[in-house]
Amino acid sequence: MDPALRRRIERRFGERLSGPVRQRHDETELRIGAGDAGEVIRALHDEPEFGFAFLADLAGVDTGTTMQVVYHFWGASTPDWLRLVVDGLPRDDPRVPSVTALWKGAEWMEREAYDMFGIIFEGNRDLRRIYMPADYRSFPLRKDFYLADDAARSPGAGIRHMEQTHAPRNATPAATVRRTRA
Amino acid sequence: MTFIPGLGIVKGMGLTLRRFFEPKATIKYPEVKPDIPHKFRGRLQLLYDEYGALKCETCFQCAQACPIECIDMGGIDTKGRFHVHWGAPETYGERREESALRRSGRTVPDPAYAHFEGIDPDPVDGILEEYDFDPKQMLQILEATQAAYGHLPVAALKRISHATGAWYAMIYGTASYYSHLRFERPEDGIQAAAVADHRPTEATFLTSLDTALAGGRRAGAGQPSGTKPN
Amino acid sequence: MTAPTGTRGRASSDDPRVMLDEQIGVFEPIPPYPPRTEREAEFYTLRDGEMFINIGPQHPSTHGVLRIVLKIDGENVVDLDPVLGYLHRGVEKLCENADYHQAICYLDPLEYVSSLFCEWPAVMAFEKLLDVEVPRRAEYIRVLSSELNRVASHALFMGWMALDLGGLTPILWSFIERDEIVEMLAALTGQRMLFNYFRIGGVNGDLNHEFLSRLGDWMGRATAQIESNTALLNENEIFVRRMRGLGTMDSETALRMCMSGPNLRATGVPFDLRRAHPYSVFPELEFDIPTRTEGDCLARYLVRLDEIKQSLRIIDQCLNEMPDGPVMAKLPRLLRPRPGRAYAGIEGPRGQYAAYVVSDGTDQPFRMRIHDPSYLHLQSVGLLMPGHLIADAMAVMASLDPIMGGVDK
Amino acid sequence: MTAMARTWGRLTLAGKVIFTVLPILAVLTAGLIVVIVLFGGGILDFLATNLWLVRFVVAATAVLLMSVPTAFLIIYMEMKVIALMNLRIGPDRVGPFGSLLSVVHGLKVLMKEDFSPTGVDRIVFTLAPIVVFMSTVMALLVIPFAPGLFGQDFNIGLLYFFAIGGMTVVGLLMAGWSSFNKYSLLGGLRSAAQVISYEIPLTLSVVGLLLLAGTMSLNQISLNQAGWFSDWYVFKQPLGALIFFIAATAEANRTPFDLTEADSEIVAGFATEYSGMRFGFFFFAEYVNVFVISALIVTLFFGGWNAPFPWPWPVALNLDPGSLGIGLLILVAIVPVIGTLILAAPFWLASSRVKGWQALVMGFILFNLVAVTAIFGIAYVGLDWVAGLLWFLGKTYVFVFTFVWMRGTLPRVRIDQLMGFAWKWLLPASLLNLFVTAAAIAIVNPR
Repeated sequence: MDPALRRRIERRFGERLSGPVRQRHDETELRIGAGDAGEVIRALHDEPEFGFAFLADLAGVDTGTTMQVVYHFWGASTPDWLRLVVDGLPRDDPRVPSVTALWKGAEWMEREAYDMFGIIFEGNRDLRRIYMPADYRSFPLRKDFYLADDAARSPGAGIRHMEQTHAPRNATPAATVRRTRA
Repeated sequence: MTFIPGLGIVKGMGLTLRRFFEPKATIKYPEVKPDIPHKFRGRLQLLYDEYGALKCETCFQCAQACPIECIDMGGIDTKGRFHVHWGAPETYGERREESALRRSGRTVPDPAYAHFEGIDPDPVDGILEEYDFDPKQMLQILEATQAAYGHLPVAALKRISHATGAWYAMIYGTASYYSHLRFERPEDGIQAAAVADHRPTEATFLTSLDTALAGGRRAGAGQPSGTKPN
Repeated sequence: MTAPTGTRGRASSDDPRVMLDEQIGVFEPIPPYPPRTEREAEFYTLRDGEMFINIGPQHPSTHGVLRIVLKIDGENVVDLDPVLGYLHRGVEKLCENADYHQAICYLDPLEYVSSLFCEWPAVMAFEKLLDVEVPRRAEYIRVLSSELNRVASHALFMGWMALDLGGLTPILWSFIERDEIVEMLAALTGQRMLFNYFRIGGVNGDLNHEFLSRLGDWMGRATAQIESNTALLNENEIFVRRMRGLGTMDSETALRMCMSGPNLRATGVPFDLRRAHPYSVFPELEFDIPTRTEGDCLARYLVRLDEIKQSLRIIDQCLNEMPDGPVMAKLPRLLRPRPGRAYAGIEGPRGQYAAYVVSDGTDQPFRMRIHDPSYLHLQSVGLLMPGHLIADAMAVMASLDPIMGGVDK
Repeated sequence: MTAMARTWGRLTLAGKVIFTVLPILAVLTAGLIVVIVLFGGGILDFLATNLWLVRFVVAATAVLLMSVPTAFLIIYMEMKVIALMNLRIGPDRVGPFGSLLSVVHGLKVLMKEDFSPTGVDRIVFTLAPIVVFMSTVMALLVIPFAPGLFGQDFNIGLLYFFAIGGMTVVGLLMAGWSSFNKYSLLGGLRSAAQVISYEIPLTLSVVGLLLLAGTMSLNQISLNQAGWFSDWYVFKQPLGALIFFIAATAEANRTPFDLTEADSEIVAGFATEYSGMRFGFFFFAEYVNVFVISALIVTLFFGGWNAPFPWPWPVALNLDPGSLGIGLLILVAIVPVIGTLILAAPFWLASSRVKGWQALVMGFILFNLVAVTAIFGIAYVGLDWVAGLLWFLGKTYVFVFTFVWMRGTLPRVRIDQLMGFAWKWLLPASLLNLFVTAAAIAIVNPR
């Protein structure tokens, strides 16, 4: 836990934070909206008081109500992991600026997040599915993903009558979707 | 690297030649058993106590806890009366709930089959009685079932599977092998319609695929630019 | 940007709708749908004299089921497009449907060469969520066993490297080395490959005599044996000439490509999470971080050899300073961490392994993100390969040491 | 009819075969006898006047028959030697020490489906393995195995060898092109580039030797190297020998120059689409090629069938067993019995725990050893072609072992390094060798 880092972050990005800076164990977390993501990440990368040169991880999260993109950074200026949560993306059209200009290696991580969550990273030059086949239609790690319905929509569906069991319309009642406020 | 070209190669050749004469690492398996550590978890076996009785008391906690649900249990009950077999794991999703139900002794509803039409079970029960629940006479059973119902309803197959102890997949395989056995009523166009109703997006997909294929053939004329993902 | 012409529009043999009446061209690697991105359109357009060639998904040197579409001009690689997903199992989704204990054993097969490193970050993240203090003996045992696993992984890497360059012998020698380690880890953990040894709050079982005797037996001759094995390649002119200056990457690019581990250290950045972001008992242990500045395949190879020696040092210290005490923290059977998020990263034999867990207060992780370095290293293949020959493409890929289980999750 | 069918049905498989074959054999034999009686004299006269024809047919048959066991032996060697270097045991189940495994491989290859994939050019695809195999086997014709033991003693033997050896690349290119596979294509092109590049240093490296020897007949070259081992050309042409060895390795597509079938790069190169016996031909050709190359190295540089030192006690054995008459028969009947008894006696007398039959078995084994040694010894001393063959095969297999050993040790070179090595190093070196040799000859032996 590095309180100095928290103070620095609050001083620099105070008005942009969409939630309090939280610290637990060796992690510092800040939340911003999608509009500020590009500038904040560039500041974190470029400015010497932060100097987060190493992008440790990029993950998409579906909270059941909104989409998030979670970045983890490592920098020599602090012993903490810095977690940046880009919060409040709408589920039907989540869009975030890409960080491939800063870390070219984020390209595949963004592709994975796109493949699994449908989050669109604007500026990523090669944003296409990476794990799932090209004709796949849903996003498997979303909380409302239901496997059987997707199988029934694939081109091979309906050939064997054992596969025609589930009707996609009522497959996932909204009540069964897990949600979190974390 | 050395300054004499080829010395490294010669050294390497020397090393391999030395290894040529060294003792070998191979274990000649069937004659020499490998030295398996005491704690090795890879062997699957049921343990016996010092009186020779099976230690397993069929609490099914292992099957319940198995994260990839690979443990399946079956056998003869303690009085030697009934063959207990839980069938092939056709639906893994409900597996843990199933095991809870089974432990409590209740019957397990199978939601995967709830979709199919219900049947009057009496004819199939009679047929099973007639053939003495013998899975070896599966073809005859299936033929009689078809004679009784006009086709082979899934529920009837399920009942046959439960009663004879044969796996559903086996029965399904048998039934689908013989061309005179059928799963739908001969006069039935209903199911085909239902299927088409189930997947309205199929047509959309096919159309888009067709467009894509045809568009490529026309040497890219009027293709949308590739910027839009997916 | 017009759509590429030519062979596009041919049927893919994967498409069940299409009757394959046209036999020529069935094997074209070009996908049967219009390009989805600029990059795809650019890649699947052939210029004069170029052709596509599919490396994989079944190919002797793709280290698993990876498919790389190479665009080649004669023997020169012009461009490439890795196609993943042949081994995709949806582990993250599976973990969301398993409870915290069960999730651990889904992680082993991700990294089937060094399984302990995939368990560790997840276990660490769970412990952070639960605020569990791990006993010191358990931490030492974790370090000990994982360093052994690192040696096994690097030993295997040497063999793969040589095999991809056409040497038949080193792979078997390194398998002998790996087998000894894996057998002794089997004596400790109960399994040879997918150990499933780390538990939330400790490890599954204390050190036993069988493990320690095997370990002591091996430690006595490990250094000499590994040195002797490496002598076959390290001085071999053919090997060195092929590896030197091949697939060179500078430190700036390596950081931009999000690389980590030996591949990053081979470019001169002494970034090692054991020192950069200390975890477990590594602050108490003494070891160096070997680096090289060349950033080529030979440097990546030699850095790994040096790391083996450092790992042996760590193992030695662990054995000397192993404290007494329990190996498991006291924990309830059913774990329900309070809602929150946790991230844990460790230094594995390939780089930074990490796990990011979101808890929603139930007994199952709400979201489990697994970060695997192989994925990012495989990505940088696209940067390193173009301009080299096909043979070198294999060498570059082998030197980055990706494990397809981790890449495809 | 039914009775016959029933009788036929009762026969075992062997019986069926015999009953089918016997009448055919009987008819054939009768016909043969008639032919011999009618035209025998004429045929014999024709053959006696045209002995070269007999020699050629016999040699061709022998070479064809020899090539397959040679390939089996070298395949076994490769499996076993590389396994031992890998600290494995290798084949050890089929036959003694697994020695029959390669034979089993051969049978397996024969029994596989004769399969040609979609899209291949059938005719070329089928011809390619045959071309490769035949060109390899034909090269065996000129190799002098021992004094008087060679297929043909061409006066352009070496030239013939290079010409026929160069035909291999045609087969490989055919295979690569016709397979309808990009890996095969790359393999075929690689092989063309590689073999053609290495033909030049290969040929140039022996020109110096040819200047020294003054002949291209391989038999004559072997004869030139008789005497002590210092007469071998390797001591007069060390650089030439080295270049020849390296270029020959590349010519035979062996590690470290096995780029045509680099399994980690282009799956199996030209052989990717081949299976069954077609692949078997490639496989056999490769190993026969190893034998041929080794034999040629031995012939050119390591004295051929000459022993490294002349036999110090020249013996002219004039054994004429026929002169013993009936005594020979008695000898053949009695000597084994007596020998066995004599050799069994020490075992029986040495310890009372040795039973009589055990002593007899030991004696019989010992007698066989002694007899075989004696026969071989006599043959070695008395028949110079036996001695020559033994020395020749011994030296050849040393080189075969070296090739296998290199395969067990070395990684593969890259294609540009390979070509660069041929053109930038081997070619100048072989030219240098040629000039130095020519200059030396001009100085020492001016016209």
